[in-house]
Amino acid sequence: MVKLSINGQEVEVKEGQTILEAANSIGIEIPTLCYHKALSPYGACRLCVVEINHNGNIMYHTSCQFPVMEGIEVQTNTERVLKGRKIMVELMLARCPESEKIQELAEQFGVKETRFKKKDEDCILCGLCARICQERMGVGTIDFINRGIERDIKPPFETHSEICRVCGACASVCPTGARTLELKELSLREPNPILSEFNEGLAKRHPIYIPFPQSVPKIPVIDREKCIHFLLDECETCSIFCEAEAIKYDQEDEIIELDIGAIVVASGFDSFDPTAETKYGYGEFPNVITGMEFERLVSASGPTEGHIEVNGKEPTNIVFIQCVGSRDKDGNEYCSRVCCMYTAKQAHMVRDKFPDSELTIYFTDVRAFGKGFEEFYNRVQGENIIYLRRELDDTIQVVQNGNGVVVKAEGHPDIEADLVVLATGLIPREDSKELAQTLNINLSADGFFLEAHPKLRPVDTFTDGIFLAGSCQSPKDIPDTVAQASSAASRVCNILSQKELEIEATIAYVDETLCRACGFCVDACPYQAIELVRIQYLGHTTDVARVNEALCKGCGTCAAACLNGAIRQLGYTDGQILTIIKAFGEN
Amino acid sequence: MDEFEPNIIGFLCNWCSYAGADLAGTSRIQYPTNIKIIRVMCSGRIEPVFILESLKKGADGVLISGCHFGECHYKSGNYKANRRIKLLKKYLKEMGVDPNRVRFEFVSASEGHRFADVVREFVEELKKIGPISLQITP
Amino acid sequence: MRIGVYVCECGINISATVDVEKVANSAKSLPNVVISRYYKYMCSDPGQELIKKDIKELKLDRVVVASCSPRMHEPTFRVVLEEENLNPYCLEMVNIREQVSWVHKDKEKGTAKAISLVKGSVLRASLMRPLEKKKVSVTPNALVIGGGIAGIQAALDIGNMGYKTYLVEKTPSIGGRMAQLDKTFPTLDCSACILTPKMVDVAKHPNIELITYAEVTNVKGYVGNFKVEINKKAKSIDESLCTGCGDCWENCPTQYRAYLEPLEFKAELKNGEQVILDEIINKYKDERGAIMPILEDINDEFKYLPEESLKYVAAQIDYPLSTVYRIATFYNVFSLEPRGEHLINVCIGTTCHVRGAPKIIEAIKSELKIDVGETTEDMKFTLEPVRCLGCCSLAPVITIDGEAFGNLRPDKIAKVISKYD
Amino acid sequence: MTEVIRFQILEDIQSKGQEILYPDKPRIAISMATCGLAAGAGKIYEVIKKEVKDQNLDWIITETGCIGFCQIEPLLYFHFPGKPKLFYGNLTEKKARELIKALAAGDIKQDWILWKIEDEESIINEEKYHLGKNENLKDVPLYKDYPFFAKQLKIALRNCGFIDPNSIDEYVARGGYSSFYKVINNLKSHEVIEEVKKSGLRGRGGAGFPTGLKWEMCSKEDSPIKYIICNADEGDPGAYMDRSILEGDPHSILEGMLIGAYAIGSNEGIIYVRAEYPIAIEKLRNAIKQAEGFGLLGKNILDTGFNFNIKIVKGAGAFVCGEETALIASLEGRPVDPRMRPPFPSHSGLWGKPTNINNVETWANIPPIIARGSDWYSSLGTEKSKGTKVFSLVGKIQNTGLVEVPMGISLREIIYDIGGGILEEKKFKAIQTGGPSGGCLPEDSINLPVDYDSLSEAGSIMGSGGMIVLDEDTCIVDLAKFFLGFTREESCGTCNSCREGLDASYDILNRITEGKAEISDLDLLEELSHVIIDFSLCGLGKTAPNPVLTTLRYFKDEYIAHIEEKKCPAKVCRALIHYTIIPDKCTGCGICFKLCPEEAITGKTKEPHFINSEKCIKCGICLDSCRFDAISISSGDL
Repeated sequence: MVKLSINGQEVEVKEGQTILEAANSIGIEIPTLCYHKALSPYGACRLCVVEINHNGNIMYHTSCQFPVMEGIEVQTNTERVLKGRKIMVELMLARCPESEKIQELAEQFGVKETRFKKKDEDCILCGLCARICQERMGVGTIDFINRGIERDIKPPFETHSEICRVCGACASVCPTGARTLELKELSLREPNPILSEFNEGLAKRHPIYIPFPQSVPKIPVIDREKCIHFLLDECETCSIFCEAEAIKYDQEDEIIELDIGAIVVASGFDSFDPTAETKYGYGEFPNVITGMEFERLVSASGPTEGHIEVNGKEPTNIVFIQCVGSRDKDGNEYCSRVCCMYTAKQAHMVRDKFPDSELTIYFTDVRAFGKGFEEFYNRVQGENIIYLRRELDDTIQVVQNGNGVVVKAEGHPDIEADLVVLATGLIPREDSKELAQTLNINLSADGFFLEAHPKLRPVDTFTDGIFLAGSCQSPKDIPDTVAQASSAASRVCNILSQKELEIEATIAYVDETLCRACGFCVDACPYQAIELVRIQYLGHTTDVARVNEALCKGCGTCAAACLNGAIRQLGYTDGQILTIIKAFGEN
Repeated sequence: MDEFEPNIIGFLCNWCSYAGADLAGTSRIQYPTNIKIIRVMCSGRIEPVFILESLKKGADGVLISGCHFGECHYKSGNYKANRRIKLLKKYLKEMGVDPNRVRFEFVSASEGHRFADVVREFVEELKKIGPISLQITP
Repeated sequence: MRIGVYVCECGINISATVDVEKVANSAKSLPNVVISRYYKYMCSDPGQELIKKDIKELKLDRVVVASCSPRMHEPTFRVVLEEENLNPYCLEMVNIREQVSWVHKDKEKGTAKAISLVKGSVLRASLMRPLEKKKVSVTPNALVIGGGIAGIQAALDIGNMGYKTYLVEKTPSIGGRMAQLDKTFPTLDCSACILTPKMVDVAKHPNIELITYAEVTNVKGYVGNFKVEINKKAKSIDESLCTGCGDCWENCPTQYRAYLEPLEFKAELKNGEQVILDEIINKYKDERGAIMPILEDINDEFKYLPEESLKYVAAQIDYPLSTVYRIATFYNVFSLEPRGEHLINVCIGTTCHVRGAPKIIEAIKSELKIDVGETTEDMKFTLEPVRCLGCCSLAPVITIDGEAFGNLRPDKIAKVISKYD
Repeated sequence: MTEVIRFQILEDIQSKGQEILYPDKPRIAISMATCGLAAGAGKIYEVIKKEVKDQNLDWIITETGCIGFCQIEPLLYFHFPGKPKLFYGNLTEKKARELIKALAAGDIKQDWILWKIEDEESIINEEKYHLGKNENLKDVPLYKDYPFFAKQLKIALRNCGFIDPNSIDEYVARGGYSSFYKVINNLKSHEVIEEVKKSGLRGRGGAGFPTGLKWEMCSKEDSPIKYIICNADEGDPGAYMDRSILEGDPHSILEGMLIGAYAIGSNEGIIYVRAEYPIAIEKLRNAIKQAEGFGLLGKNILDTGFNFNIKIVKGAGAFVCGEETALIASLEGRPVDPRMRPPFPSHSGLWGKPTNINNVETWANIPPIIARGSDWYSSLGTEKSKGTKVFSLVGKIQNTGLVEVPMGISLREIIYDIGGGILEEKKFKAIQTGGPSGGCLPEDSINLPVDYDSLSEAGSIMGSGGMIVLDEDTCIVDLAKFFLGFTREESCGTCNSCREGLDASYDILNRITEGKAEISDLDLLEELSHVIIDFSLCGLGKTAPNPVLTTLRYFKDEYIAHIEEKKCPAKVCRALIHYTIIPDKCTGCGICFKLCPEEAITGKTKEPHFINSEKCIKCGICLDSCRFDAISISSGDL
């Protein structure tokens, strides 16, 4: 360990650490720009220069590089150091006068404007991009070129690089944002951003992420299909930054076995993807978005912090189209129940934001059936929002019109719009079929989970102990979802509150005298409820099949497989069925 | 002699086809009365003996109906039934019985319409095949 | 064996298309049948009382009820038997509503079918044995699949009832679709404001164990005794250590999907060049820091560093091309542009500067019509400055192809250059 | 090739060497260093060779290094056995042919002789070798009395101009490798280091760090591999003493490095030579081959089990590579970024191993120190700056050349006694020492003793020894701008303070030279310069502002003239001067008209011409080429 004093405070740190690390460890801030915790220090910006008194002789060195030495006295903000830092920032401002980030930095250091000759560079030559590309990404696409005033950072031969992986690391560390615009210059390959699922693809996210700021638990995950460490065994920046050393790349999937009494399925829904319906032009024109995308756009925590813009301009006339992907005879025939009301809400939100915009809603039948819905619908109609009725099978077409679009609805005049919001319906989740098989529950025709009985057992399934809640059973709004959730909960507690449960009596039964342990039934049983056991019978040992009554579900397959009727399904014995056959045979 | 009315015995699995038949009922979908339904817990419970016995006892046709593959309440009962009935049909041919008299269908709990159509079709087909006349040597 | 047969009219649902009386009478003649009645609503209380009375008085040990689907009222009539402590499995139901009356208009055929169905059931009833319902223990734990508002609400309710609840969520965080919403209709509450408190409740609830980024992969067993297998995908984060401070996702450098296929640059060398380059490279192959001598030899050989040769060298000595290019552009001696036949070096050291080098440069520039660092159109001359050639006594000095010309004056330039034209 | 020198037979090699040095036949030696060749020594050599062959004279013709007095090159000496050596300078092909003819005929062309040597001594072993006397050459000055050489004491340049650099025998003849013998024979490595420490020798590269201390630090590191490096990058423009030693006496470097390697415990040496010195590289390669041939380099040197070999690495034209860590980066094939110190190279240098880097002149001083002992060496120079320093006296000086003088000598003696005063009797203005890291000292500091400490007190630095004399025609602001222009292009570009700071300083100076600056710019310049010094990492950045600071300190009035009066006293800054033709002096010869690159001059032949001041870019070509002084420059009075 090495002992030194910083600004008069004693501090002891491990050897090999730098003064900056030592200072940070006791809460002393030293300004930096080209320093990055996961990269080797480079000492380009000189902001972190401090005064070092090494037994008598005063030196000025970059604290990000200078190793701690026994007994040195460091001063991080003497008058001479502060004056120097201001000049450093003034020089940077002269080099990149237009860069916002550098202007902010200047304000921070009290530099109003620069007395030196202004250049029009946008790169401050801190080298972060070159270093992260080499040290963390293991590629080395770009590096410094030339020297002195000609110094710059470019790919070799200042043309597109053939080895750039377009991972955007350089853009992420660039303090002046210069590198962000140049991704296209670095490589001819199209950059394809990692789209945040939470923000419906309207914003980018990192491979290590939490879906949204208020996530619970607030613990990130690493998306191993996109993380450079897992793909190329490089980077590891996150583990370097993690003070708590919580990042464990070698963590493996964990199989958890749970003993469960009852299950509630609340797996929710997906929103309809209108791309296939080419008439709406979704995916073709940027002005056409889905309801969920609109929700993210207008949300304060959304990618645009609630600011709605299309092609860089605030929309003035917006058209909403109801029943997209719902009530469609040759598609999803059901009504998604929520679109009418959320469209009304969204229209009301737009009226708030843009009081004088033109809002039109193409509807078929507004279903404002819930409590307070009708009142809200009337209120919305009163806010100069035009409701135009169209039949479901009337044609509707969205065509290009400059950088806006025109909505051509049969029986209505064309409406020019710069934003079209499709009230996309709710559809069963992609993985619902797989979950149904795992849980052994049935799907209804529309693909949602099938309830035991629509009226009398709406939250039960045909499998005892498994209950449904929310839109996974069928589209519904939040009040109904919560109601269903509570009812499913009570159905669960209904089971859990009992000490014991009765199970069907019609299970399999083995007549051990007849059984010759051929094992046909053992293979036939889908629940591995039958096994061959050795028993003592009349003085000699023999093998017979034995049924584990707890596991047997009473399907009777074993009875059908048994050649000599040694194993029978109680309640559905061969004899009983044959008697019915005889009765039904005579006409 | 009025037209030949085939007598059909139907074995329906409780979770899917029987529920499908019930749905046909609640939806008031009409279909011929020739079929008499025996409820079993799973199509896997049906032994070839039951089918042969039905034909012996005077059924002109036997309908077995279970869940669609992958939807069986007991996972794989319908696969077992499918294999047994395919083998049986081959055997029936040897015995001089028209294999079309035995029919294996998949009807799920929500396919009321389909159940009715299956029955109607089967009746028509059996009318064409004609009544079964098994000379049982004593 | 004493069997009771009961035929239900179900209001008119059955009796409209089935002659219940005829069916009831037909049953009378069946073996072991001691009583056979029909009634308007068998499932109603009076209907059930009817059966109870008969069981008690006639000591029935089997009951056959011809009414609606067993999926509907089998449990109801089983209770009736139980109340008369007759084993519930001695009940046999005949479905003459959904599978007869509602689907066959022809009353005569419908009745015949009903009779045959009842006959089958009665014959079967005699072979039925009383069965005991098995008792099974109940694990007092609940599993909720899906962490949206539905899952949250269900988990909270169950948790509040004191039962251990596992909430399994596929994405890294609970909140589901509702978290994506901005405002909710019709009250325009801010969605996050009403949802987040509930999410926090779930996280803090003593009875609820939250398992996120996980999927249910296998469910065995049956009600009360499910064996559930959950695949908790590796988050690559130790949840017990993570404080959620955000340093990792704020500093993660990538937001794009990197291209993964192996990418390299190819050098297209003109014929003959490769031989020369190989020879140079092999001279310094095993020396450390070989890049400098290699570049110097190439620069001497070709008079400049051709782009493709740099690529070739970088590949051969396994140096990043960007580093090779950085070194190549750092030093004055190396030029990336082809140089003219004759290299004119003008010394711009201090001595030459104070003794007139700028004027000499001016004169050469106007003579050859090129600027410093450029090459003449006809590739004859390249003009490059150089730092102090070390013959200051003859300042200002220039060298052409290494040969020095000292004590120059602007007017002598034309003559000197003409020697090389 | 003579056979391998065995350990014990040094003496007879020495005497054999002297036979070659002082043969019994006439011998001519032409100084063929870069400066000589540039002046035409190559052609002179061919002419003489042909002449001697034609007259089939049995003379020996060899080449030699530069004796230091570049002004009078091409130079040669003629030595007739038993007679003094005679030195003839400023030769042309015609004069050379005539001289040979005369010498062949016995006429020694007395009036052409510059100086003579009667007794030749070697600094190494103090013996004198009597060449011979010639009575009727009384008024020809002796070498040691000749003004240029009188005050000099040649230690590093001891053999330059006296031996043939291609011959190891001549080097041995003048006491070469005897110090190495002494070391390897009876001195322990720490004793050698003690000697160097006691001698007070300080680094001649510019920083002046005590060499003994540096060796000691490196020797204390216990690592099986250590490196010895000779820094021959000599980036300072106007300094070329290292070139002269490498070309004139390469073996002195090899011997110095051998001694250093033995003392520090290294067996790998590297000489990093500047790309612009091809002849030096050729001479060094040849010397190494010869030394290996003699068993003085390579494996098991002189059967003592000590192995040491030296490799030559060519620089590629980057001033910053003179800085130690940058040099190491260049050697390791890494991109050149100077590195933070500590760790110092002596602890972890090339390939992370302990490395000792010294300048060429430092290595050249080692053999004499060992031979004559540290007491002798510490008796020379001043209290803190021991021994001698080689200066390259250039610029507006009468006698341009290399001057090796004991530390402590005054600037005045160097400029006027040795240098012969200012060129063309112009008025002395300033002297610039230490190259781009140094400073300009005005007239009134001319009596300053020349040593490390007094120069740095005056604001300049010793540097590698470049000493550029400036007369009234040099504009101090333009010179500062030149130096900033140099360092801003030579900076490696990493540090924001150096790259941007020097560029900003250059811009301010440029604005001053264009008369577009304000007084406040001077304070800004000073403030910026101090920050650059504090905030830069390596030597380049930390010393680059010195030219600005010293010129501001001593020549503030010249700055003010540029700013307030928009006047360039030295009439150099183009924006502030304008050219006019004096009608009555102009003969209309038209030479300026022909040469003007911008066709700014008009006029019919034989009639006075006129300069159009809009078009004139003030390149000054007309002024230089006008033989009738008809063109005048004026500044500030427009």
